[in-house]
Amino acid sequence: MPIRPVAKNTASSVSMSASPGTRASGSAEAQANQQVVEERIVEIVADSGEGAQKAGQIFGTISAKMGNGVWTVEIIPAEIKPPSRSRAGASGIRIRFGTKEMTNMGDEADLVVALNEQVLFGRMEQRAYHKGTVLLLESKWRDDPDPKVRQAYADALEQFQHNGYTVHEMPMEQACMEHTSNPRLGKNMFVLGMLCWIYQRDATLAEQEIQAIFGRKGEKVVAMNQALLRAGVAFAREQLEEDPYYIPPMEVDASRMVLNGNQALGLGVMAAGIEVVSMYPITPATSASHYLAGVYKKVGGVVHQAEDEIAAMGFAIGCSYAGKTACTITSGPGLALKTELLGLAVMAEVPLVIIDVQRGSPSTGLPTKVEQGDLLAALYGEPGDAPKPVLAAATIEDCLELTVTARKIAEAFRTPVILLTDANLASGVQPIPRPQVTEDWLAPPIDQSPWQDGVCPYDWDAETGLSPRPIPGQRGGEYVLTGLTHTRHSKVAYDSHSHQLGCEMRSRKLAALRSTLTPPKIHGDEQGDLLVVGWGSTLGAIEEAVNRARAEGQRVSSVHLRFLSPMEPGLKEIFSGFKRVMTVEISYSDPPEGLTMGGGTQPGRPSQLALLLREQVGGEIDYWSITPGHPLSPRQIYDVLMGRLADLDVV
Amino acid sequence: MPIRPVAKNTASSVSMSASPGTRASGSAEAQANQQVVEERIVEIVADSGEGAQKAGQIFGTISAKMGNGVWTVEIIPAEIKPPSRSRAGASGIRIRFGTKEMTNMGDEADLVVALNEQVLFGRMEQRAYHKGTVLLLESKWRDDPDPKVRQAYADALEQFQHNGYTVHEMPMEQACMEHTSNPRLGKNMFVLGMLCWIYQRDATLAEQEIQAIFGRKGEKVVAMNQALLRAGVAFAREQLEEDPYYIPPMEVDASRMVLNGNQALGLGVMAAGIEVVSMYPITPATSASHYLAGVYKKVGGVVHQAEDEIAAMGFAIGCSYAGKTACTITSGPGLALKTELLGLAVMAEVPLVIIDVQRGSPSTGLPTKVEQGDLLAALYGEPGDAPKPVLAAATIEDCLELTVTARKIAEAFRTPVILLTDANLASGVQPIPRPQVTEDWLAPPIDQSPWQDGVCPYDWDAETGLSPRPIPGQRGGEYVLTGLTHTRHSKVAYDSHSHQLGCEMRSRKLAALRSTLTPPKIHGDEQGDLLVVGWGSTLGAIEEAVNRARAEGQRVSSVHLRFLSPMEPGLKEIFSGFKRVMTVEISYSDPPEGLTMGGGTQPGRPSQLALLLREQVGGEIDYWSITPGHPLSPRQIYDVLMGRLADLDVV
Amino acid sequence: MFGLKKDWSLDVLPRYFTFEDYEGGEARWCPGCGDFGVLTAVQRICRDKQIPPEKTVCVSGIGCSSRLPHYMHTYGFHGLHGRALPIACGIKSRRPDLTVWVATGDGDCCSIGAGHWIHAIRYNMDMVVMLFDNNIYGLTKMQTSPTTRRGFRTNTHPEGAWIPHLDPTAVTLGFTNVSFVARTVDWNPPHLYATLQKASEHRGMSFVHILQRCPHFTGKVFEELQQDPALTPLLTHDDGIQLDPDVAKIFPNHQVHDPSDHGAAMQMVERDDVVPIGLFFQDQSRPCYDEFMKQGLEMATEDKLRGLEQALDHFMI
Amino acid sequence: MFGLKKDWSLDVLPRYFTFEDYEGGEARWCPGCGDFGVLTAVQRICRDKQIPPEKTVCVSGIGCSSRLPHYMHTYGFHGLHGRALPIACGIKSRRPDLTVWVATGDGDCCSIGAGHWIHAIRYNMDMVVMLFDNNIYGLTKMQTSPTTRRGFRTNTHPEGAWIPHLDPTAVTLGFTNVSFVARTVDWNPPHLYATLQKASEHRGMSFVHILQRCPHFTGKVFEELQQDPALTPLLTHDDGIQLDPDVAKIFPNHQVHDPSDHGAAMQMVERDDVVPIGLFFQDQSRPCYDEFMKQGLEMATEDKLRGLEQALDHFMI
Ligand SMILES: Cc1ncc(C[n+]2csc(CCOP(=O)(O)OP(=O)(O)O)c2C)c(N)n1
Ligand SMILES: Cc1ncc(C[n+]2csc(CCOP(=O)(O)OP(=O)(O)O)c2C)c(N)n1
Ligand code: SF4
Ligand code: SF4
Ligand SMILES: [Mg+2]
Ligand SMILES: [Mg+2]
Repeated sequence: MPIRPVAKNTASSVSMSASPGTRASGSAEAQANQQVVEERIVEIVADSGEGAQKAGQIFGTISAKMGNGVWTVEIIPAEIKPPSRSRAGASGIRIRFGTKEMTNMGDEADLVVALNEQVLFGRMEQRAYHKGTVLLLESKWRDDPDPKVRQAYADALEQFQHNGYTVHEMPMEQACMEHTSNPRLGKNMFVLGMLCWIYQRDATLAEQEIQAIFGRKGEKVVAMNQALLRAGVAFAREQLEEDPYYIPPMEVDASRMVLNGNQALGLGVMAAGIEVVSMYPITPATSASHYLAGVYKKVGGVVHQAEDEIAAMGFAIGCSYAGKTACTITSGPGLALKTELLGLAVMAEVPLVIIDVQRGSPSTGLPTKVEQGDLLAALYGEPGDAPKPVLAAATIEDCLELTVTARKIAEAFRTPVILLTDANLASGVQPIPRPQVTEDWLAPPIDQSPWQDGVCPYDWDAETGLSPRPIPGQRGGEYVLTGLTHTRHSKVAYDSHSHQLGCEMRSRKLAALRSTLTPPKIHGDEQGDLLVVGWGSTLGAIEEAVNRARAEGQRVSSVHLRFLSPMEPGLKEIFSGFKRVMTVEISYSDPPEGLTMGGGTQPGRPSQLALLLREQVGGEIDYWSITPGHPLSPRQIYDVLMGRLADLDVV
Repeated sequence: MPIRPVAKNTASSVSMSASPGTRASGSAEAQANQQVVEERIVEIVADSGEGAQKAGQIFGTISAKMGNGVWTVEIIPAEIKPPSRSRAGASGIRIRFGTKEMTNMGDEADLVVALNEQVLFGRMEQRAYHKGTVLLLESKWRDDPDPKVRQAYADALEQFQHNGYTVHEMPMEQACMEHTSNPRLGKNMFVLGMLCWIYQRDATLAEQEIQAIFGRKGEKVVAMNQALLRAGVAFAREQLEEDPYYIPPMEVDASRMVLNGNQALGLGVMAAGIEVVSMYPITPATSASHYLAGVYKKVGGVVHQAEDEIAAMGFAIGCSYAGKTACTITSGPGLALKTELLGLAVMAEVPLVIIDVQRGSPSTGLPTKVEQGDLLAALYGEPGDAPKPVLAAATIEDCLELTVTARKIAEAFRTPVILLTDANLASGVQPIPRPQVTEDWLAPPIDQSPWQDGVCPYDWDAETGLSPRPIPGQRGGEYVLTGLTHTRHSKVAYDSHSHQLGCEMRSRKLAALRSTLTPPKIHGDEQGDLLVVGWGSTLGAIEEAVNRARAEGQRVSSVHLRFLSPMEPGLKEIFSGFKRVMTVEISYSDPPEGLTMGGGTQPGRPSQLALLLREQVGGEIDYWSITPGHPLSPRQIYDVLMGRLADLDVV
Repeated sequence: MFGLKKDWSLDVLPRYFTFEDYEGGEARWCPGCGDFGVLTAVQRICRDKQIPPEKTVCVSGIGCSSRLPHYMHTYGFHGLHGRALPIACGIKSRRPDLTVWVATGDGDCCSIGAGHWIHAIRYNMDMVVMLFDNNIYGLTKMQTSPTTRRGFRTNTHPEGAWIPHLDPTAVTLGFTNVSFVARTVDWNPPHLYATLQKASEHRGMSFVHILQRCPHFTGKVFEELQQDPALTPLLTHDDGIQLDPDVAKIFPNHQVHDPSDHGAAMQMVERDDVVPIGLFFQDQSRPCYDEFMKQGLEMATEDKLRGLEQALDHFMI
Repeated sequence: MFGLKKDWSLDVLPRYFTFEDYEGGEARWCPGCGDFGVLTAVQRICRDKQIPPEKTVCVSGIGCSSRLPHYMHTYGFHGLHGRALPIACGIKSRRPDLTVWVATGDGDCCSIGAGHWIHAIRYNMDMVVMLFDNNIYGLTKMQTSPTTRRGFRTNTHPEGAWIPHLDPTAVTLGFTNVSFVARTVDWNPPHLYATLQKASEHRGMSFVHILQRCPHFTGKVFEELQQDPALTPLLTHDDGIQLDPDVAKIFPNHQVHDPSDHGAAMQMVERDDVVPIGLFFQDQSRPCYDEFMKQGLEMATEDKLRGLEQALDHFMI
């Protein structure tokens, strides 16, 4: 049911009608003149600096407030200020919202508001749109003084029509001119207004958000933006023929917060009682530190920006050694630099939380884009045997909770813990239940009582490898931490026995941790044709794809791993219920059938989780992975599953 | 047949009789009064600074010159100057020599000369001796003024006797006093003389070596040391009852060199035509640079000692980018620091040779000791997918030849190449055939002809991923190397296609390299009960163990991998010929049967090669690995093999 | 006769390079970014010195400023954050024929790259190092850099940067074996050009500290300096940066400073009322590591093979 | 009366620590190594200041000198090569109650650790940094260090080190926010003690450059200085290192130097005829990063929970 404008290319003089305090539709319930739908995917795409993301964030927030499930993904240009109207410079946002909980970005968009036509090309390449996607396109370029621009616009229109998009050219900028002399800076609120009308969002909520965001800049700015919002509402109502939509709200029991994964990490750090985050800026991890830098002092914490990642890690280790378990937040290149000190932390058993917000890789790669490529480096990056727990967040909620878990594991098991998240979670925004934080989430005050006589600094339990830890200040606990092979007394040792024992004790801690874990829950039936195994931010998309296939009667299930080292137990049993087991990942792998070369075939290099499962669970592990730089859509995964099922001759 | 002294505790006045120019025995052929044996293992153990290693090196060299197979291993204290008579401070050398080629350190020693009794304890812990090992022990401690020393000596003697060693206390120092006032500095040559007599080494050769080594210090020093040597010969002849030994020489066709693995690396660098080694000092890699620093200018090369490992790597990458493929030599902690730049070299396809002389790990670990723990870090250390060739030297010969190979692969495949060696190879000394170096071993002069029009800087072949490389100075080849995702033109790209394509092209190069490799040779039969798979410096010990078992009729074979990434082809077929396949490694692993914990069992973490084989070859891969800090002996491995065969019910 | 050279054939350059010959892809900095001006200056110098593009290598780390190599039509190496200097030194090590320019940021050079900075100055290899100092981390969006003034609000220090800022000119002057230190500003193109030009003539490592405007994040930090040229007194001397008198006139304050006087340079740089620009220090006699690194570069293959045989012989038994 | 305090109960120390209380395992340096003397000085100062062993942390990198923590009976952190300073700053960051000593070598601090060195000086956190300068890499057996004199033969430069050596005292004086720089020698225990003692009283980072003998590898480099005390003129001043007159007498040259005068310190350190020892520079007023890092340290749990609730509330819909 595409939205159609009443009349093309007409800048009708729009007067305000939706008065503040009422929903843009003027009513709180679905009405006769509304189309009731389950969910919608909307994008706003523009040049960097035009505020598309801000508009989308407000739209997402008010949708959440209205009781919808929401998932937003930012479309981030890789450069600070890409030239305007550039294909690689698209800046924008996708909002998927609906009656149910939204867990991923979904498939193709239903409606796109674009402030110029060029920014759509990158999205098209990513298959963000399909036949029937409605484009509300700024029409001013049609009459641009520069003939090259006019030509580009015309060519693009042709292409869009050829792709089957429903294009509505609209003079949005012109309509804004009545309210602002610089529409480049206000058009985003106008667009928000349009969307508010189309999807019947509560205009009061939007105005409140505007107040909250622009309040600091003074009443005039607030008023102007609110006026633009209302103008957008009116414009849409007048210009668009179609009835607006109504998306029924969910029943939500818990109180909810709306935030992105990096903010959730920041909250997790605070909720874990971690007092110091020692970091060096790196995309896409930095915004977590920005968030913390602004609020950390509410809980008495401090962000230390070190001179580099090595120093950040050294500082965190020092802080942890002195009793205050610290956290360092980074991304791939930073993790690489921390390798040597991470080995020390494992060797000397220093508790510590290392968060790696993964990005496109290897090397500098795609700094702003999504990938899950650091799994093997997290497990095996250090020369020598350096066992350590590795966790991965699958949701924004996980970003908060697993940070708290990581701190607890770090201290209980006296070990650095790596928590993997990624660029998708980092900037994805979603409503999540508000956690009920209690005092026991916070780290307890450090123990400064005298150290128990006769207990040595590495008093390893023979079975679990665990040992209590003296904190500087504890009388009688004096010891010298070292990265050299050492005895229980932390004395430097050169003998075989000490070396082997130390290695064993550190390894045993992983086994001990594993013994506390339960098998992962199976999404779907316990028996079937195909089991999909995933980790990290692909959770929502995988489960949605599985649901679709199941709805069509396919015997597909999935499991999602939050613990990668040690792995959750029970995988062998789970896998044995399925004809085929495959991983789905966002990382590079050769095709499972191998690479053709000189007529023959060379065996393929598997994806990273598949490699781990082959080693740890054994048996045939199939895989599918790609590195598009953006999240997987449920449809992509669904297609792969169906292909695999066809191979199995079950479809 | 233990050596026995004629009379205990008698310092007979020794006069010189074996005149220079004759073998210590005075004859060149086995004689009636000589015991003919196939091989012997001798150790000299002393305080650091007493020159045990020098004496042993000379002994090894003259043995090689006499046509014997030789393998020497240094016993290195971890501290610069450990206190004297300390257990951890033992400094010494083991020389295994015999009629055949020696490929490893062997099992327990036949004869040990010890300058004090304390230094033997570390060796005992490493099971270097057994019942019947003959100890020639400096006896002066028996009468030491310090009662604690006397007591320690007496206690040790008791222990030695209890262990079943044949102990001969000998007043070596006293005997030296006639020739030097500072026997601590000369006793090593006296000991060398004793060994020369016992094993009928050519005294002329020994005197020549002394001349070569001490020549710089003047005639007086040479004469004194030669006198001590002769005194040792006479002393042994007079003091020892037993007939001396005769070890028949091999038939050697090629001309041979005697050297250790780090020297071989240095020669390899030079023979490869590499002009720059950019390094930062680290044990046990540094001595390769010391060697090079001394001789490199003979071939116009330069050692650059950088400010740290990161800079060393950056410098090497810059040098390589500019057309002069460089090499960097390091050990585990240094490799860890190079992680980020290594990822760049993979991403941007910079040829480069990285040599990792592995040591005890993780972290600072056991800097002077033997381990093979860096395999996984070499393959998977970098965040993201960073495929690169990884080679491992199994012999001292390999150290030279694989360096040359590595440079060739690096340039042909436009990639960094990691060559793994270890502390065992680094300081092990062995005769190897002298290579016939021809001009084509050296890197060709860099191409400065104009770049071919229309060829882009990453003109990837779709099948192999290979591309020609513009060198700065080539007109028309101008491009900007970057670690960001890039197109064939090396332009920064943000799109899915470019990212996926780059990943694929880099991965294809490994497949292309693999297609040029041949399956590894099987040591033993192609079918059998047990196949041992090894890599690195364990080659000699594994094959010797396999030979022993085979001699007893066991159906055991082995293969040894020189290529770890990509792996040599044909392993699946080879493995299928055996009931069980297992790896033998010097690194930490949990027991294959898992770790007992709380009554239950947690799965074990496998050794590193086993993990790779599980992933790449599949099937059940068994393993045995330990981290003793020293090389594995053939007997240790033999015992493991026999145990596994017993499990299989075939013994 | 008439002063003609004996060999009076004209020195016709076989190739003549225009400004455009040095232009790479379209530069993608924010409008008004100071990086544009530096790029232009480098391109002009290359043109004026007629350095063949294929003999020129621009090396950088990571940051806005480190994008510079992409916009030059020469060889380029866009390295890793902080690693421009070791890479550049490696490039130069066996290729004295290449002209090397290094572009690095205040974060790239003075924070993560600080260890290399101090040592590259010691090596004193022959290249021009341009420090683009915008007082901020630009590319990663406004975090504190070592040159951020105390109290300036950034995303990592929303209440103001805390640690006293570092003056790269001053600190570099204190490094061992330093041979050329100058400071200039992006908003005076002639001074920028003249300074980089002088740097490119220097034998050894010329370190040029460029105050660079970042309108996106630190729009105001150099505003005062820009508006009141009296705050950037011009260092003048026969051995210093030579400016067209018309340009020099813009600066009301001239300060004679002998660049061979290290002590005076140290004092000059400590002034906290003004920010002098020009050549602080130059010493052409400092040892250049290039000399060490190029050992054996010209050796013939036969000699190498002979040397290798000797090395092998040494181990013969 | 009689000048007694009103509260005239004696201040009896509940625990008294002897020298032995600070002695860890048997020190394992070569005979004659200068490290022994520094160890003793630190132990004596701890004893004289009666710092409880459990409140003392010795932090180091890797090298012969970095073994020092193992020989102290206090808490210790034997870190990684080059990383002593970031680790020490991390330890101090939330534990202002701990007394931190850093032991680092000329390779550890000035080569691989150089980037941290420059920044740790800027942070100016309250601890004593002892640079053991033996002009060589000791532990790894005689490679060139940044302080190795040109021409000195090492295993990596068998024909003599090539690059001009770096003087850690001089270079540190040029770093931003430096607050305490002194130089001393291991072979004059009273001067060593007095210098470290003064350093331990300083609020901020006190950098002490210790010329340290390494008989094993660089036996001769300080021989001349040792034999002729005229070559190590003593810096004297009321605010400087106070020596017993008998000890001061050993030094024929005394040089009055006001440690508050940075410019004079810079000139003093440039002298190449002699190697002055004593306090070059001290400024207690420089900002200490400790102040920033300890924010919120004393916050009560309830307040933290309240703050956390606020932060969560912010995202509530
Ligand atoms: C190892 C590593 N750490 C962090 C980053 C992220 N990063 C990229 S540029 C930059 C700082 C840029 O600041 P500056 O050097 O001043 O350059 P500018 O952008 O201001 O020109 C950082 C922290 C990275 N790319 N690599
Ligand atoms: C990352 C890393 N690189 C190199 C080494 C090897 N290493 C240990 S100590 C040392 C240098 C020691 O010199 P210095 O700091 O001067 O201390 P000294 O031994 O002279 O006291 C080196 C290079 C290491 N342990 N770790
Ligand atoms: S952010 Fe600043 S430095 Fe970066 S391009 Fe924009 S203006 Fe220039
Ligand atoms: S090598 Fe030198 S610094 Fe190291 S312990 Fe021996 S004398 Fe001291
Ligand atoms: Mg900057
Ligand atoms: Mg040193």
